[in-house]
Amino acid sequence: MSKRRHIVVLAALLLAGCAREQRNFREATPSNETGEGVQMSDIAPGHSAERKPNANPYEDSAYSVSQGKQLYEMYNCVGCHAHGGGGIGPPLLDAKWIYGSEPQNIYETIVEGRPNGMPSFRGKIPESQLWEIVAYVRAMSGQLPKDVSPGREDHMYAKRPEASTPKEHPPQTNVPPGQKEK
Amino acid sequence: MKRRSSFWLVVLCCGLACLVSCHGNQSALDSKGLQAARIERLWWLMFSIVVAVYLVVLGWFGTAVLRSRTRQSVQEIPPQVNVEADRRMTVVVAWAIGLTVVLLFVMLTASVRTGHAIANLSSKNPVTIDVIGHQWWWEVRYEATQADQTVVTANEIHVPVGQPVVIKTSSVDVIHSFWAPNLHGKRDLIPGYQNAVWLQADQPGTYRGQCAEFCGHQHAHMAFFVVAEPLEKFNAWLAQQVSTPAPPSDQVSKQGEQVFLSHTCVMCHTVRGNGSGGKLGPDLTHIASRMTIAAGTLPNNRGNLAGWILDSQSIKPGNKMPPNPLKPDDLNALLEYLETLK
Amino acid sequence: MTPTEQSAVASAPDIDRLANLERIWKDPSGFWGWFTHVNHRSIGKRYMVTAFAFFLAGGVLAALMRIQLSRPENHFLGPDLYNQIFTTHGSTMMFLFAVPMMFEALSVYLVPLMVGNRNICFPRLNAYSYYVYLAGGLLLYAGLFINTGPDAGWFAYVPLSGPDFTPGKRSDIWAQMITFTELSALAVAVEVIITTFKLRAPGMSLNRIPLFVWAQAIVAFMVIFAMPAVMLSSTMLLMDRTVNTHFFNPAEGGDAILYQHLFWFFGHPEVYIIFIPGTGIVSTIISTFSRRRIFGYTAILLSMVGTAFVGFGLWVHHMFATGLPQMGESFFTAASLMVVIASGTQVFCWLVTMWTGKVVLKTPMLFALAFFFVFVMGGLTGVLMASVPVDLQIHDTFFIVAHFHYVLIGGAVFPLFGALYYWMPKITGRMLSETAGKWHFWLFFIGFNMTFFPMHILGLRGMPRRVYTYSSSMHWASLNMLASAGAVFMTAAVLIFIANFFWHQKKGELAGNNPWGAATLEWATSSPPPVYNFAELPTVNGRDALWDALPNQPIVEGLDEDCRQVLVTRVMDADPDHRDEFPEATPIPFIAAIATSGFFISTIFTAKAFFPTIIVVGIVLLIWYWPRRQPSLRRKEREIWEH
Amino acid sequence: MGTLNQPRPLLDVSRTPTVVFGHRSIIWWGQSGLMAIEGTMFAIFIATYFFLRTRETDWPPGFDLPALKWGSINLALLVLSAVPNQWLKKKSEQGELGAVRIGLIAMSLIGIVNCAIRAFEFPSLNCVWDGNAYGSVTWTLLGFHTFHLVTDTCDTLVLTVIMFFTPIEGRRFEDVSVNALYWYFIIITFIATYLVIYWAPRWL
Repeated sequence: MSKRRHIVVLAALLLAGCAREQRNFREATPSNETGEGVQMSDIAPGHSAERKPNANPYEDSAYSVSQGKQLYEMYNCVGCHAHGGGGIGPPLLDAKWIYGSEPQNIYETIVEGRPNGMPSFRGKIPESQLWEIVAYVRAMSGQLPKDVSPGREDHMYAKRPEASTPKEHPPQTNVPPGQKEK
Repeated sequence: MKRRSSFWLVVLCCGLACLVSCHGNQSALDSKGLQAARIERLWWLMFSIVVAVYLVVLGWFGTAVLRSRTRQSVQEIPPQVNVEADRRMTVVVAWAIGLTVVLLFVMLTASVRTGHAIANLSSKNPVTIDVIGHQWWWEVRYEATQADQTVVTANEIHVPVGQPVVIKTSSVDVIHSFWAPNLHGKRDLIPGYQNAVWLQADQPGTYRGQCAEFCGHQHAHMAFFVVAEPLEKFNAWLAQQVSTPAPPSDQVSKQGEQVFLSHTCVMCHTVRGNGSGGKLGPDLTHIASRMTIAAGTLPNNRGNLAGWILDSQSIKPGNKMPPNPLKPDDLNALLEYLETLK
Repeated sequence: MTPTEQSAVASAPDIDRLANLERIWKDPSGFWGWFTHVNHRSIGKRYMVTAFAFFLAGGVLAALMRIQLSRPENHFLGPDLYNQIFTTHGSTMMFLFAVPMMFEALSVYLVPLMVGNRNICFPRLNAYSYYVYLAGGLLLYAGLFINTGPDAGWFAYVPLSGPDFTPGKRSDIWAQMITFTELSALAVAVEVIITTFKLRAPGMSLNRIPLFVWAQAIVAFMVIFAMPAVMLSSTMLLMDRTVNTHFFNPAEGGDAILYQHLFWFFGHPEVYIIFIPGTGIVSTIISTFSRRRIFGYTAILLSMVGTAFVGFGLWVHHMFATGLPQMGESFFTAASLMVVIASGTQVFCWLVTMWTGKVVLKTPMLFALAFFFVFVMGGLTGVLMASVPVDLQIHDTFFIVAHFHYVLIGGAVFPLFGALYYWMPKITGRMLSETAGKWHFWLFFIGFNMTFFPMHILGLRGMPRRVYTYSSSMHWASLNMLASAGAVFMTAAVLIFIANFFWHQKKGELAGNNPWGAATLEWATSSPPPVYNFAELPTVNGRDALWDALPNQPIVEGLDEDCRQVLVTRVMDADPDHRDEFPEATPIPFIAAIATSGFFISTIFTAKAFFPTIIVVGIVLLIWYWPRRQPSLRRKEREIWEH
Repeated sequence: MGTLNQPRPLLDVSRTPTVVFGHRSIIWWGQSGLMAIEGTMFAIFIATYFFLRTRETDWPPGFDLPALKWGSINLALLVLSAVPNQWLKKKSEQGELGAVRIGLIAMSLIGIVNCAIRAFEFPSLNCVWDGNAYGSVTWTLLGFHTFHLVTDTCDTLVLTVIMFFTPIEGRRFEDVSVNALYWYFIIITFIATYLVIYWAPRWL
């Protein structure tokens, strides 16, 4: 019996290896219009609008997370959030999340924008890159597994890379902003 | 004897090969520049020595095998020693080694002299071009005394004919290698280093070059063009590149500019004059004046531009430009606008 | 030769003494027994089979590359998969086939036989080195099959292979594979040097050592001084990728050129490590099939030593395009040209050996002759790229691909096939078929030239290296198609060789002791040799051991017969010095190899695994070293201290 | 090999020794092979240190100079330990079991003390390995030497235990003599490492 369990564990490990190394270049973009409207409540006319998948497919692929890191710098998120330490924008390294730490919440924050200066990037950043940036933002607080998170980068050594940052534990808040947590 | 005929066959195709490889774009033996010509002359000198040595060695080898070949099997022939023949042969070998050393010295001196000749090309105020390597395209900047006079373009370098030009190479990500075989040898673009390459094109024309150091997924599609043109044409081109294109006049181009500013293009690209400032992608201020797009991969026409905008990943899988699904009329307006950016 | 004294006359070796020798020297058989073997011939055969299997795997990858490049804008392989395939092809051929086969396999099997002893020195370390090498190869191919094959080229320049531009574990697996293979090469290097200088048959003074053994000993010295450089560069790359050191980070004081210096300081000696055994093989084969002792033994030997020394002084010719100072580059041009003198001398000496001998064109000789044709062309194109200006035009183009295939396949694979045809009768006891051999030779020779000669022209036309595709406007298509067609011939040739190998095991003609009438000591014993190699340890009376042997050549007598005792001789004239005892079969090397693999592979994923796994390795090595009670007591009462 | 049936003269080696020391014994050659390999690693790594020095304007860049205290104590102790080491080597080659046992205990203690000092030495380097290239090179060079120091201390401890608790034979004395040689290698490489880590930043 133990031999079969070893094989299963090995297979799982190999599969994890495959996913981590996946280089997905061509994303079939779901719709012409990038990004959906704001989801205020579950009641909706006609069929129930299926919500965005909570799991981000890019969180297993080290390549996508490193692309997200390059986009984070190139799209000037560094301007406000610095390398995660925060500045004009709130820090992204810590466990405090105003609008929720699930991929879906971060995706909506980027697409819709937030008061006090967070611009809306709907239509400005294609879908695949949005999800790559979301994956990287979660990696900054150590949410992703260590072998997927990016290692040291070839720039000044601003902070320990995501692969070495300890995992933060944000409180589970799916409560929309403004309401008090239960 | 079988060996003989195949030997002559190789020599024949060796000669044929040289002819075939002589002319043709991006060929090292079709020199159009001062340095490439010197290197080509050195190449033919060393090549002729090498072929001569090869023929001598093969000749000696062929006769040796033919002369001492026997049909007998290995057991029947006892190992024999001929001390007298060995002594004579020692002299022959000594001469052969001596000749080898002499030939090597000839090649060494020729090589070092050519090396110095191509290295000390210089002039007082040459046209200075910064070539900065990105993952899978070339950023080209013409320095100028005033800041607003610097020209930023991509994948296409215009040089005046007959004048030395210095190219300062550096890289923002991995190691690339700047190589236009018709003009000069290659020089690596290494992050953390600033190399300088002196070029001089002697004949006007368009010379294709390609990245020669493996740099990732799209190393194969990272080409550039050096356009050598007379001085006045070069100055006209430079002036045109410095100028900011006039804002679009007709209705469709205006809508195209709006599409450019409201969609994903503005995040990565810059068009001087319409307020965009993205740094991730090449500068598109004078995109319409360039011969190719996507680092020499596609000729620059409306059809290729549309295909490249909509789904660049099918042409250069792995490059930084994402697929951009645009509504047909937006796409059409954008293409109109881009074609005004002469 | 001053033997202690020549006393009693040797009685014919009686049967039960041989049976006793067989019992003492035999390693256990069966499945579990396989892991306990310490006999140098069984480890040597495993090296050969594994290295040849990796050669076939590398060949399959090469075939995939040739299919992709046969037509412009081909979509057979995407860029990501093509990059993994060409990198794994390069790494397999260099680290898993060339060095292990040309150096480790041939020296582990043949050197003890050719110096006339019963086993290689440090037999358990020898077994350990094989398992570590096997683990390294499996790691690389496991990586390739789970889409984690290295994709930054076989020398993985930084920063492309660095943490920033190769996310995931691809470069880590490549770097750790290097640590595995270099560890096994270093272990075998130490063994070969000690076996060559301390375990020779009495009478085999330094100037009577066969050229093949000299070649392997010189290569062993090169391995000892070259491999540390690549182990350092791959370890530094691994540390950059896992524990955030900044060796190669340009922004924090690191340097990308440092990696190139470290790698090529090893890189160029590596290609000589692959080529010099080739010269040893060619010297042996040409001497045997020209039916005369080699001409210019000292000249060839000094050339090998010269190649070895100069080989360490010319690594910068791989970096001419990086913009190093002009003066430095000319120095390296001169050094690169100097190495041609040594190779030239060897070629001239072989030509004279054939000129004044009786040439018998058997298959091994055919492959040795192809060496002249192919290697000399490769060497001469090498002379072309030694000059800086010319190299600036042809560096990193297909001209270089053509050059190193001519030099490596000409300098190593052709002599290797010759060696396999030459020594297979000694290994398996049966002859390989001559007709199949000739078909194999001509198909391989023609296919090789068809594949790689056009690449010279492609390089001159500006086709850079490692491009997964090219546009049809570049008129490279016809030559690439020709090259791909040539690859088909080479594949057919290798298949014929495999068929010949399996056919000859059953139906090959029985070989007997010395089918080629050769001169070196391995032909003095039966084919395949018994477990103890030589019934009576031979002594040597001249440079060609069998040709110069006296009718009543003395034999060594007086070694204990109830344990694996071995005669150790002095360095200069191989006079008997003292007797040493080699260990019995034991599974410890296999267990130690597993522990070492666990240590290497776990440190890829997390640096925290360093201490626990290194302690496990320490414990296993402690068990390896711990003296066994019985043998210690037996040796205690019989030992003689040096007087 | 001459005709088999004709009786052939014998070369009798039965009275040659089985226990030899110095360059005659195989284990000495194996140890020399290891020292050659590790010596090359040290040499190349020190060359890397100076190569990286050429890439910086000031050295150490952004860090204080490494404190001399613990390093110098370590060096002094190592150099002094050459005396008992030589004594142990001579005694082992004479085969005096009692003296060898005492020597081994002494060398084990010296090794342990040195490892303890080394634990203090790392913080006194005044830099972190992931700070910049200087920090990486300094830490790795000292770590590399520490790896050898700890390995040889363990070797000496194992030899001490073997000398006390398992049957003693000539080979064990050979091993002790060769292990003393390895200790010399540790001393010499630490002199080089010490000069590079502590004095190169001060002089260059």
